[in-house]
Amino acid sequence: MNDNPAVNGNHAMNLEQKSMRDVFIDAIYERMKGNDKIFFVSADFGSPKLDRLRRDFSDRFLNVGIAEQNLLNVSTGLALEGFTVYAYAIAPFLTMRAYEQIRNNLSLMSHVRELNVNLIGVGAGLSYDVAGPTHHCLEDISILRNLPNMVLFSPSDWYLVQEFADYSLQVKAPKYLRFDGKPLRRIYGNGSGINSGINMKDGFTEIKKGSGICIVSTGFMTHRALEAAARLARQNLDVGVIDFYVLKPFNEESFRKVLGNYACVITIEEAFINKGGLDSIVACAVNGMDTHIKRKHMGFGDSYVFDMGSRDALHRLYGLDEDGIIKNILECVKDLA
Amino acid sequence: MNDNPAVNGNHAMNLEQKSMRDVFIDAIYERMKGNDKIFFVSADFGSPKLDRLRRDFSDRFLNVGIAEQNLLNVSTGLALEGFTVYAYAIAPFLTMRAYEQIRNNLSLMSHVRELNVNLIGVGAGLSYDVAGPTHHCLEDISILRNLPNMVLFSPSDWYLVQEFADYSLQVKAPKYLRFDGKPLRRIYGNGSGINSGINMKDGFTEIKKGSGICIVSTGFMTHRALEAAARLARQNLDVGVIDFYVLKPFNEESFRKVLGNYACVITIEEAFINKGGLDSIVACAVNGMDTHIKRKHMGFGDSYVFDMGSRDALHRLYGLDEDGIIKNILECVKDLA
Amino acid sequence: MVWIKVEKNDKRLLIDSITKKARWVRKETLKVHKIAQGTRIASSLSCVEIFSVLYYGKLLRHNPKDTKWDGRDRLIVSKGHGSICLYPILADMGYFNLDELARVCREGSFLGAIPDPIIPGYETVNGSLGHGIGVGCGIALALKRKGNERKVFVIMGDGELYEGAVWEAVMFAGQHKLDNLIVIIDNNKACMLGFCRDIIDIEPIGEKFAQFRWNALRIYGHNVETLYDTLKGLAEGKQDSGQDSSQDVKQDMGRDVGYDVGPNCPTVVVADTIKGKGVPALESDPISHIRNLSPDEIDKIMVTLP
Amino acid sequence: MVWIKVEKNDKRLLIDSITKKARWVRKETLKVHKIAQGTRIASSLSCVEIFSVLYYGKLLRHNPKDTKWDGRDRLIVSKGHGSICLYPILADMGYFNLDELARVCREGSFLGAIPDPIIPGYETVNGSLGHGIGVGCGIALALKRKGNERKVFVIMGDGELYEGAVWEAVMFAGQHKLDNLIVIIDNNKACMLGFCRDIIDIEPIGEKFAQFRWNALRIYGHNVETLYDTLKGLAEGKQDSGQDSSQDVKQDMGRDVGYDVGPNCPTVVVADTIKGKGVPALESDPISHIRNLSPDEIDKIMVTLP
Ligand SMILES: Cc1ncc(C[n+]2csc(CCOP(=O)(O)OP(=O)(O)O)c2C)c(N)n1
Ligand SMILES: Cc1ncc(C[n+]2csc(CCOP(=O)(O)OP(=O)(O)O)c2C)c(N)n1
Ligand SMILES: [Mg+2]
Ligand SMILES: [Mg+2]
Repeated sequence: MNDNPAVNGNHAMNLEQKSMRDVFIDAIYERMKGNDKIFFVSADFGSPKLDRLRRDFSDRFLNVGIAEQNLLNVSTGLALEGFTVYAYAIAPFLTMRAYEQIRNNLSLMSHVRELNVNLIGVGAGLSYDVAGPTHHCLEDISILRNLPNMVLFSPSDWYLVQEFADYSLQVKAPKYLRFDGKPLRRIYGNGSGINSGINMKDGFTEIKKGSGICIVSTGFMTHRALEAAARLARQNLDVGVIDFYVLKPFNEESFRKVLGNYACVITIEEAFINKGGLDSIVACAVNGMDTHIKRKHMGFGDSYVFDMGSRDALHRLYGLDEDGIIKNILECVKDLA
Repeated sequence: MNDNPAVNGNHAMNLEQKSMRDVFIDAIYERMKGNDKIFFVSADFGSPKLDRLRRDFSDRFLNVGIAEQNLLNVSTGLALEGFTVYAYAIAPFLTMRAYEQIRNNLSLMSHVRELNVNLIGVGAGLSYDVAGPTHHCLEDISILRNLPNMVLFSPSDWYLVQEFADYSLQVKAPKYLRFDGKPLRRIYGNGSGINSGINMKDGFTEIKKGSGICIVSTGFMTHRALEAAARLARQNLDVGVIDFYVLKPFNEESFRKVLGNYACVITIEEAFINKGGLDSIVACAVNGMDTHIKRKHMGFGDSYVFDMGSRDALHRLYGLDEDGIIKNILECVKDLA
Repeated sequence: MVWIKVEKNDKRLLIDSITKKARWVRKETLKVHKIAQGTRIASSLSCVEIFSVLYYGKLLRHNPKDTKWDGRDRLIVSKGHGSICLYPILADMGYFNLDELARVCREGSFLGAIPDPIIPGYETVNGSLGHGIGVGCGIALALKRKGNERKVFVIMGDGELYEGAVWEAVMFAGQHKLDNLIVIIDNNKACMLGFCRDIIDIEPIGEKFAQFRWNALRIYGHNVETLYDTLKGLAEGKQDSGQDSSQDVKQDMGRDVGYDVGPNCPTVVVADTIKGKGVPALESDPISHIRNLSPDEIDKIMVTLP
Repeated sequence: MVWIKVEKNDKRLLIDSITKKARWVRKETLKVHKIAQGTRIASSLSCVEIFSVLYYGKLLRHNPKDTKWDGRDRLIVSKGHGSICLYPILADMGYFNLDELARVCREGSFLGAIPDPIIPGYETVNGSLGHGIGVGCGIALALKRKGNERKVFVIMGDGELYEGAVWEAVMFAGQHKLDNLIVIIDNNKACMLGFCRDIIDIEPIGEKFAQFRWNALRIYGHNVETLYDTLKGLAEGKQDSGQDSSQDVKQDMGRDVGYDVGPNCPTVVVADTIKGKGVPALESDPISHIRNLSPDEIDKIMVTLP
């Protein structure tokens, strides 16, 4: 795993920011050329990158209108007839307005039918910072984890997203793709194009080895975790960073093996904490392990965010910026001592 | 707390079975007589007990039809104008078909507006056993826990339900009332009418004290827990039983105090485990406690239940009957030894 | 492959045989309810003729030996709870053994109070109302894109029309000219808590669909011949055929007779039916939906049935 | 209490003053977008006249000093994203300081890219489409039960009509004769990804509401006088007044003019508007919704505006 960017410290090479949805739409566009069994369905949601797809595959692109329930139902019907479907909408509306449709027509139905529907939700966490709490999405990890038979993909960079394109075609299950709304830097597959750190079956990568304490994070927060770890490294504190990208299903045994190297684990997610999100994955994995591992969970408390400001400003306000992470780590250091 | 039925062993007095919804509808009927600011709204869901209410308060009863989203929206509007609203439907459709409505119009809006909407969901867990997985409800605890400002009431008997009627009027917050679909025996307020064991602020009651091991359960499963504990008592194994009925908000400090008396805790719920339900409440409470407490979580794994049979039969099949509980407890005994 | 071509002169014979079969289906449905009281009997009696005509009239192409056969018509039973009458039909067709009817809701059976798609012959999940028509839209569009000429039939309840998701699909189907989509509404005038007109009166139903660019037909849903003529026409792709001009409608509160908004439109058939049809105590009860018939009652009813 | 009675002979003066105010509102809205690029400018320009007439025409009873005043009309801004033009109006009315307009989307402000109900003057949560009309139904019914004669106004987008939840409410309001409910549709013919007619053509909109027992009016939504006459009539409880017979409609694709389905009905006003009104580059762009105007562009536009 030492071909990892964070390990190599090749940060300078990874500055190119791209938006996950644009990378993914391009990747699907390429695959639609050679595969006429792909449908792309949107609930009146777009991106400049989508225009080309709409134009060139007009018979396999659909805009169902502002109708998330029907987005799900139509996608289900298309998938029942053998199409691979990409269903595209704003994350909170996709996952919550159509929750019972996802539950019955995808999660429940795929117990008996093969359904390859890929729900692309754009706007994870506080991506849509200034749009306020109706557009924030702090519930999706938990409520989607509840649904059997679903794959839950929560990438931290666009390189992972690109890698997921083939996976999404091959793994014929309903999936939720939790995309950040903002362009982000690349973490994986740096310079040399090496990407052996990515393991969709494990579901996570230990992108930085550490000793004593590790951070487990997902999505955007992995960038913060890496930054915090880099700052601490300068103080000679070696904190591990585990990036979780397939939250379901994942290899719990592998995960426990990695966790076993640490005495304290801090989870960070743009989600409500203690409500069934990433922290619950860790709480569950740690339970029943022989070694006792301390847990600390960072995320949003039991309240919506009505404050105005950029994502950075809001994170600062809620102690989820790098300072907040470092503070928690230093507390752990004290606890362990 | 020794006026508790289980402690007193007055089980024989508590055999009268009643359905939660009937008890609650009667209690609300009584209150509607003297309080003209109460509305009862149904999404085409009834019960013989409701007929009287429909007839006698026809101007404050509404059937919005099979339209769960509108049930939520209309209830919100009524509550904004100062009415206390009871919104009544089948649990999975109420909580999941209208999830985004609950989220935005109740949970989020009550950050700034006082909204006393009481969502009465009938059919917790596998109450509707033979109706199959669309009617089973294994997600509600977790997905409702995710929503800030909500009260989550998950009673184990109709006496608690009765006690909740006044509470529902006094606490002016949106609430989810998770009612069992089957008539159940009474646990609280036995013979003498004593009910001091009930504490809505704590959110739970240690209905049976034990040593070493305790069960934490909610709803229907508390009946199973009591039975299992009673059977073990005959084998001189003293297992505690904590019944959790207000899953949100509850007094975590009190809960930790009680948990502190035990070395191992087993959670039992008719819900998916490790997904943010009751087990998550316990995992969170235990985290950061000084004493190390072993956890074991019982519930449904990551799959819907397509098997046919009575609730008893299904519980047996999934190891959630008393034998299954006892097996888990005996394993804990071994672990502790 | 069960579907075969029916000659015109065979028609009387066929109608008679469907009628007989429908009587059998009604009785078998009551028998199922006798042992499985969790089933919705009134809801399942109003669509006996609809399902009987589709299957015994050989209008629906299907293959019990190959439930995934690509040449089948797709039948979506959106009012799953009220389709228990389909159990005897599916058994009779060979989807599963007739003995299974004696085990409905019993441990180990696959036949529940509400059908799941684990039952051979059911296409989709259907215990939750308002999903079928949207999923049907997706299937209908997929069939078109695949060049598959089969039809999509969706059976819905009238109360089910209260679900907003239904109207999202109604709008979609009209826009996308899904002329291979045929929705049949079991218009039994009641939902769970009473008559629909007292809850929300959505009559005339056909006019509303026509507004969203659907063809709309209205027929009496217990007349086997009317059903046959109408559905045969639709199965063969004629959107205006089989209109029931005789109006043998008993409880019909609607005013609409038939809209032809143009070619390439989806079609809705509003079938006026009677909830609990065949059981007088149910027929007159506004909350027949939640009424169970005791085994005794059922025995008494059985002898009165033709 | 801001509401005052307007005499007939004051009308010309009033119309002029509303028109002037509307011009100011349009400019202020552009200024907000200049500093807060996250705001939806095209969506907020099509309803400038609608909001201006409601507030400056003194048709809406309200009280900036007491946002909970029981004598207020309830205004629900269901198309929250496209109501940034309400910020200057609310500030002008005294709900908050005009300086706040310079802080939209800035740290510490309460004015976001999408308004929350923490903003004084906003009744409900409205960033998610399709909620307003149903909540409005509940409020309208509650007002009736309380004997409160105030009205409920709901401002919606035309694309918002695709949401099924909207139709659940449409059915409900018709059934319950909510004649204190007035829905205004900002019919700017486009949603996010293009023109509505290309996505799902739901014209004629009024006819569809009429089917569900609503009165339906259709007017040109940028003509202050037409808007005033129509909304004044409705505010005073006359459901058929103010119909825009002159049909000063530019992009009007609808065929419906006015339905009067009887007394005691809710009313929908289909206001034909132009998305991005006032900014030529936006007016002609099918995806004006997601277009931001750069500060430079805005400076250039400002000088062209009346
Ligand atoms: C989404 C949803 N909400 C509520 C129910 C509960 N329910 C089952 S049947 C029924 C009434 C159905 O009425 P209708 O659609 O007219 O069908 P019928 O039984 O009359 O044929 C209701 C409310 C459900 N199954 N699904
Ligand atoms: C439930 C929901 N789905 C999707 C969106 C994203 N969205 C915001 S505005 C918009 C288009 C709205 O079109 P329309 O209703 O016509 O309003 P306009 O901006 O044209 O006035 C969409 C799809 C949303 N806010 N809420
Ligand atoms: Mg019906
Ligand atoms: Mg629009």
